[in-house]
Amino acid sequence: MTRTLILGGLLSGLVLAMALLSLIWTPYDPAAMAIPDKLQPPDAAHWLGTDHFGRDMASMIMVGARTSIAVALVAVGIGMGLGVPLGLAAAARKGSWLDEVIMRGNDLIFAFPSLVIAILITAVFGPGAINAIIAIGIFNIPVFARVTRGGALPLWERDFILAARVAGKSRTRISAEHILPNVANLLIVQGTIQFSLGILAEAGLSYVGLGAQPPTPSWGRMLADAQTMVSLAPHLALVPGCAIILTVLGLNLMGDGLRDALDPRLRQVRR
Amino acid sequence: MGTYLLRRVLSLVVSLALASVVIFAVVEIAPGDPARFMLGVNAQPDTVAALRAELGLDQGKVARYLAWVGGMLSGDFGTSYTYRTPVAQMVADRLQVSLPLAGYALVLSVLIALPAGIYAAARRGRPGDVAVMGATQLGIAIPNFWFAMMLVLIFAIRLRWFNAGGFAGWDAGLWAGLHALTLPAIALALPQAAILARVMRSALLDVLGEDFMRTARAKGLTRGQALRRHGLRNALIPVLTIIGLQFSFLLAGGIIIEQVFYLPGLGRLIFQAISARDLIVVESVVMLLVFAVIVVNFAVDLAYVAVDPRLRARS
Amino acid sequence: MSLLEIRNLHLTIHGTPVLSGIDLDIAPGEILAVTGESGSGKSMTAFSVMQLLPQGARASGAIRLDGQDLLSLSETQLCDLRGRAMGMVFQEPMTALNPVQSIGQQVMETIRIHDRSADAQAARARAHDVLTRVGLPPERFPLGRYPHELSGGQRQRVVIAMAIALRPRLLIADEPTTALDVTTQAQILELLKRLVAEDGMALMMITHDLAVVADLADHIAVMRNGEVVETGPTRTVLRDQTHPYTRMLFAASRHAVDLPEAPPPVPLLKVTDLRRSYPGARPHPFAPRPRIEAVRGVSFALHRGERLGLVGESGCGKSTLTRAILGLDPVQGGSIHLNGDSITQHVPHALRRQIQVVFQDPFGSFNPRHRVDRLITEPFHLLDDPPKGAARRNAVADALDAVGLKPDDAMRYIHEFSGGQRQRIAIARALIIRPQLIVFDEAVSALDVSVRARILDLIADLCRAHGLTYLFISHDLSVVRSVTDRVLVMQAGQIVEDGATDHVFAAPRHPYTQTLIDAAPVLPDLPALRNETP
Amino acid sequence: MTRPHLTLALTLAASLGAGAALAQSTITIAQQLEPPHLDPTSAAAQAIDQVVYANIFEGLTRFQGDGSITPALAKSWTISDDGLTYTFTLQDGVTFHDGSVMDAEDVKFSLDRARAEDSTNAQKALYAGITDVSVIDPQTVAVTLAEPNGSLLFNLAWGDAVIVAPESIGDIKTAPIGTGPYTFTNWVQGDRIELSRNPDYWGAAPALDSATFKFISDPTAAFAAVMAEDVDVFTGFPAPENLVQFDADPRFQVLVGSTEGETILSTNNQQPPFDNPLVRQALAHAIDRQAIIDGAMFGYGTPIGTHFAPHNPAYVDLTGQSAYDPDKARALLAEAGLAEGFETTLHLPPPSYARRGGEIIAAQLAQVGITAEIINVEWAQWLETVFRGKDFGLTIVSHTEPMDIGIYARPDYYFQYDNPDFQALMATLTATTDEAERSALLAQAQQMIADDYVNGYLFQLAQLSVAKAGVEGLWENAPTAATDLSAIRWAK
Repeated sequence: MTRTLILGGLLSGLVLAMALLSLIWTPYDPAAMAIPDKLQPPDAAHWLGTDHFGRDMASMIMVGARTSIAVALVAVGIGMGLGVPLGLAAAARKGSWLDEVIMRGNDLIFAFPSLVIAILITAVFGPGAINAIIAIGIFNIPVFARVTRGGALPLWERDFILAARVAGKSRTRISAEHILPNVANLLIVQGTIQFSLGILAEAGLSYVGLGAQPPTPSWGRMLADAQTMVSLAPHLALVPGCAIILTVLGLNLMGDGLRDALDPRLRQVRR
Repeated sequence: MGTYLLRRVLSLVVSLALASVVIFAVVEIAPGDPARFMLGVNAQPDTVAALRAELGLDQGKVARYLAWVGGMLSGDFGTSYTYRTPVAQMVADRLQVSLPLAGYALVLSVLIALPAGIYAAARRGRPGDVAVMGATQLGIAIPNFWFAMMLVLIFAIRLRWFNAGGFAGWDAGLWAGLHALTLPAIALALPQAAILARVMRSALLDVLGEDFMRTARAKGLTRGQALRRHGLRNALIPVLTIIGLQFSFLLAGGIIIEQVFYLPGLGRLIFQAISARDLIVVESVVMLLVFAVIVVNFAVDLAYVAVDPRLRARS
Repeated sequence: MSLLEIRNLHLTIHGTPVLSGIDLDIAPGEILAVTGESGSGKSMTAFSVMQLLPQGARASGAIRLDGQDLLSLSETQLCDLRGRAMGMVFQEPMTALNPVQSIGQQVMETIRIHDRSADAQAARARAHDVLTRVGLPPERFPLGRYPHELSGGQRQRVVIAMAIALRPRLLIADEPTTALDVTTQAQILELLKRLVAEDGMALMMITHDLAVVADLADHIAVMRNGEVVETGPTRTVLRDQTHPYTRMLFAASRHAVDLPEAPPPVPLLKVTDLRRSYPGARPHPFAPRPRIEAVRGVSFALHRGERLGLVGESGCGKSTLTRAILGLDPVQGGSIHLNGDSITQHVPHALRRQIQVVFQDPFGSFNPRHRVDRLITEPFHLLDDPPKGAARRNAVADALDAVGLKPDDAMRYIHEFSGGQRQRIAIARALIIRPQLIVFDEAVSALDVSVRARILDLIADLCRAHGLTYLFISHDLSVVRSVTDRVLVMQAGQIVEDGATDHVFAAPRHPYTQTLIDAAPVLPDLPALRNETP
Repeated sequence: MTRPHLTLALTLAASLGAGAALAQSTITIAQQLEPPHLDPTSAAAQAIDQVVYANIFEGLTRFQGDGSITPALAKSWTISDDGLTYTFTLQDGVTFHDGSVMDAEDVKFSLDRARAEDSTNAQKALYAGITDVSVIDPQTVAVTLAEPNGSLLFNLAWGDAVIVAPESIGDIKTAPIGTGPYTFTNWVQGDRIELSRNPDYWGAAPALDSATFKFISDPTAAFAAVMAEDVDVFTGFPAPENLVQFDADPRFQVLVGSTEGETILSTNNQQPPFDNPLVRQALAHAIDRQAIIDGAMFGYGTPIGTHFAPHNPAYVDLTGQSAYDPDKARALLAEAGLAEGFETTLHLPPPSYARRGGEIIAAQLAQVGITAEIINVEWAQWLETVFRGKDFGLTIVSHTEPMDIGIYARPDYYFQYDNPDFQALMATLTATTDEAERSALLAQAQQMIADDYVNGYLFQLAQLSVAKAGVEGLWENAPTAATDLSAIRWAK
């Protein structure tokens, strides 16, 4: 199963490398328009062709990778940053009002139709990458809170936690010192999954015009721009579509591979 | 069970009350005025004021919130600002598309996913499993709107097997209705089926590791019999959870798909209403969706009880 | 003529040898006990017979049931034999039953799978009979009951019913009583013995408990590292113990430690009328939650330098009591005093450091991500001025040395240690801040007999060196008997008997104590056996 | 769906030698937006007029496809010498769809309603000059003005001045009752509206028995629907890039006409640095109109150099005055003291002319050192922030009202152009009825706003429609928002 991890890692690494490379070099300026050269199919000059404004698709894909990664990464960061402490707190005080409030709050967020809320958020604050991040990030919070709580609860029953309590440590300190490191594997795996979902969500929001705004290239908006031109210039939809699919595929494979590699049950077999 | 029910109903009520406040607040602070939107650029301030008065927008926010919630409690969801028809009726019309679409997609998803998941679990680690899991990875990675675009391109424009979109209504007959919803349902079902197949597989694999599966084999059941008789029902709990989540997702999540196939569904109603600042429609429909999600979750919990006798003993 | 013949059985799993050259025979109506410590391959031998082996297993040799070589049969033929010609009972009754099917359905399934002619009615009638035979008459335990509505012992009876429903010629029982309390164990063993006698079945009994073996089996096979080291009629094996390993096993099982004399009584811990209850499920939505009383007015005192035992079956409240003493759960009534200071509700650090604990599970007691030095110095948290630098290293080295480990071990991770070593580390952790009281919570229950004997010796050594005071909680009477001066017997949340260990075991006053002691299987007196002439 | 049946019917009809026209008496017309409701007199939504104008509702006068104003419910009229009183004679035998007779009382009701205190008419200003509407007899009605207005007949042709009956006004939004050649039959919200022929129509009977309006907002879906022949006509096709394909396909015809929409880069004349005419002039020279038309509209659209429709006889071509010249733009900026450029905002409403055009303009402005931050907004937000709040630097919008140069005379209008000379010019124009004089005044007005570089004048928005090859009689241009069904027929 390490094959999955390698394949996923390679795909994700490729996308990351592309994004990083775009910081210092792209084949063309991704914002430079050349309207007479629009809708060129891929050729030697433009490896992935040009879009409806004659911009170089390859350059846009590279910079678009940066947008996708940045949005998804920060959204996962928000989800983890808020969700993990909430999950730890809920598990530390299982059954208390705090646990109840946190878990019911989670259910409530889950109950909201996420896309509708994202649209509302952008209607209130205007479209843009930051607001897309917030919209995606909010829905990541309950995911991480649940995973953390779910992973932490059985740990609280383990003897080593009891031993730490007998050693006089506070619940907060035990959460930080013993629980968090032991749910880290779960969080890494979930983080990878949420990261890939974040990329899909960013693409979806940009597709309906609510993500990163022009002139910042974004895969979702490239698809939205391409949609009426698919039959004229199929590469316009195929190129960003494949970029999204390969990135998400890579991240998911990596998540699966990590899960297998880090699965606590498998660890126990090795002990 | 009774305790459980009461607690669930209580938390349901609290959730809905909180949701109504959140929804109202978010919708109300969105910039834009429905009256001005209706009247366009040449309207004069007194005309806008007259329309605002006619729509009841000149009242205070608290009064409007209370009127809205009070109305909903008595079954009145208000009247659309732009369409000037009762929201309840509009929603009922749209549900005729969205509900069957969600149901259709869910059925497709389950029909594809469960056999695929079972097949993969039964052949764990063998080429069949690898192929199915590879396909599900791909299914999850494909953005559904992109997939929808491709479906239209191939099946509606090139092959002309299906209409490119639109929905004539159920008056045109059940078959015509299903035919019109087939492509959208496939586009919606694909990623869901992929997720469900993975859940089915891993749930089954978990169950296969349980002691009672060994007991079943010791009785003389073949691997397949043990899987069917003892594995499936135990694996059903995580699968049910996901199915419940998916139904609520499908109900609201079809927005983009409804757009691509220009279906007169709930998602498109919300989209239109948001851009027209038809606040009451947005509020009521979002509320309804939240309600639907909570009710579906509740139904899923009841389904657990049907599946798992351990939960029945809570009385 | 043997019913089951195992000849030169070799088994590898993913290429790793597990069994090598096993030869065993069981005749109809005979009980063969296969015994040995963990990893000896005794369970794999059982699964080889059932041909229910994990993926990647390859068996060679011959396993003949009634002359038919099971290794040469197809999967379909094996399915036909399993459940009909050979049945199996497993160790863990709590998980061996399908939780979403009623017990009737599960017993009927065995019948209907092999007898296509049996309709639901007939199968039901036969399930009725079988369940009655195993002591679950449907009048009291309807067929529609679900597993979670039964106790562990009752569930094990259902598993047995499923295994014997078609009166198989061979029954394999894999540690069938290990997860059960002694009194339940005695009943299940009694049941198995009766069924063997009634049906003339052959029983292959896998167990680690030599006392059970001695009591039950006609023949014994002692296994170690995938080989049978000694086999023969029970009495002969018990008497002769030709193989050194057998001798070691028996010695370890009856190991008695040499405790130093206890000092004159000075009260250390005083528990007075302690009550501990927690909320249960509401009977109906508007009813208040009933309180479940786990500890109902327990009082006792523990003296400085005393070794106190606490015995009782599962659910008697001994774990709850332990947690209350450790200050892990709030108490609802009564008081706990240490050296005259109350630790009932709040435990100040200064007092907390006087009580440390050693838990049962050698695998779950340590954070797998920390090194040993960090693990055992965790209680330093309780010191106002914890040692640092060289002082800390010395403290770690001393603690490890005291429990028989090397100072170098401080830098290793916990997964590099065996179960016995981990319990030593747990003791080091408890000792490192020199507490006045150590609680051993089933501290040796998960260990093999030979390892257990060494840990018990360690405890005795520590008593000599440091004058330990401890509370030793266990369900295993023989262990408690050997390492305590005084014993408390707990039943249903109350202490029913309290007295000097020797007295209590020799002349129990309370009927419950009496039942416990009677139910516990004991090894026969070896010298007496030796005096018999063969 | 219906298509297979229709095809079957066609084949049958053809094989029997009967006229195919028999089957082709109905049509499905798609448009991008769905009407919010069906009352053209209380909303600005063009989608309403696209369905009801001249089909369900009629006014005293009406627009024809070529932009001319002709009599409608008013058979004829006389204008008093002072230009203050218009006396209309109504058509005979006009009934509403509910069977009631349309008479002068209904005209009075409709016009009074439009200009009333609590009116919610979106174009109330157009009718504010009317001081009195009086019924002379059932067939005659007199309209009195406060001051002469050369545009009254034009204004009365708007959909906002159609004649409605007091009896049916309550349900007008969902069940409109008018006098037109088609009656409203059904509305499946979110999907379609169906009309059928009014057998009692007072004028010439239209060719089609019934018509269905379908609403397809997504451009991709629009393309797919036409390609798959789900619809017969798509008026105002939203994706100009697809027209090449339709043009090349013998199944379809593409109609390229003109709308009344002057698409402009609206500039906030009161916000620095745009209060400096030099900066506005620099802006004008920084923009390459042809690139925008090619890039955003795929070549459809006529460049304009002022705020006036090129198809209007009074139009003056002033595009040369603001030719693309980035060097000049940079020089002008330097002259204005902004050699280093500056930053501003560019608010873009949803239509693709704005969103795509905006991207191109932002790139062009970047070439001369102006950084325009693109802010995509919905219409509701645009109306709130840009139009009402005047909180913007630049925006792109198509002003689709016919003959709307008058907005430059309103200093509080969102781009806030305040020029007393221009305001005086417009006042003169309103009071002038002579066509030649009006043309001269309009030319002067066009020149004035071009000289002041009030806004960046981009192009006249093209009216793009796609229809099946056999459809005849569609309006090529869009002098007002309308789909005049009475002219449409299938080729024999």
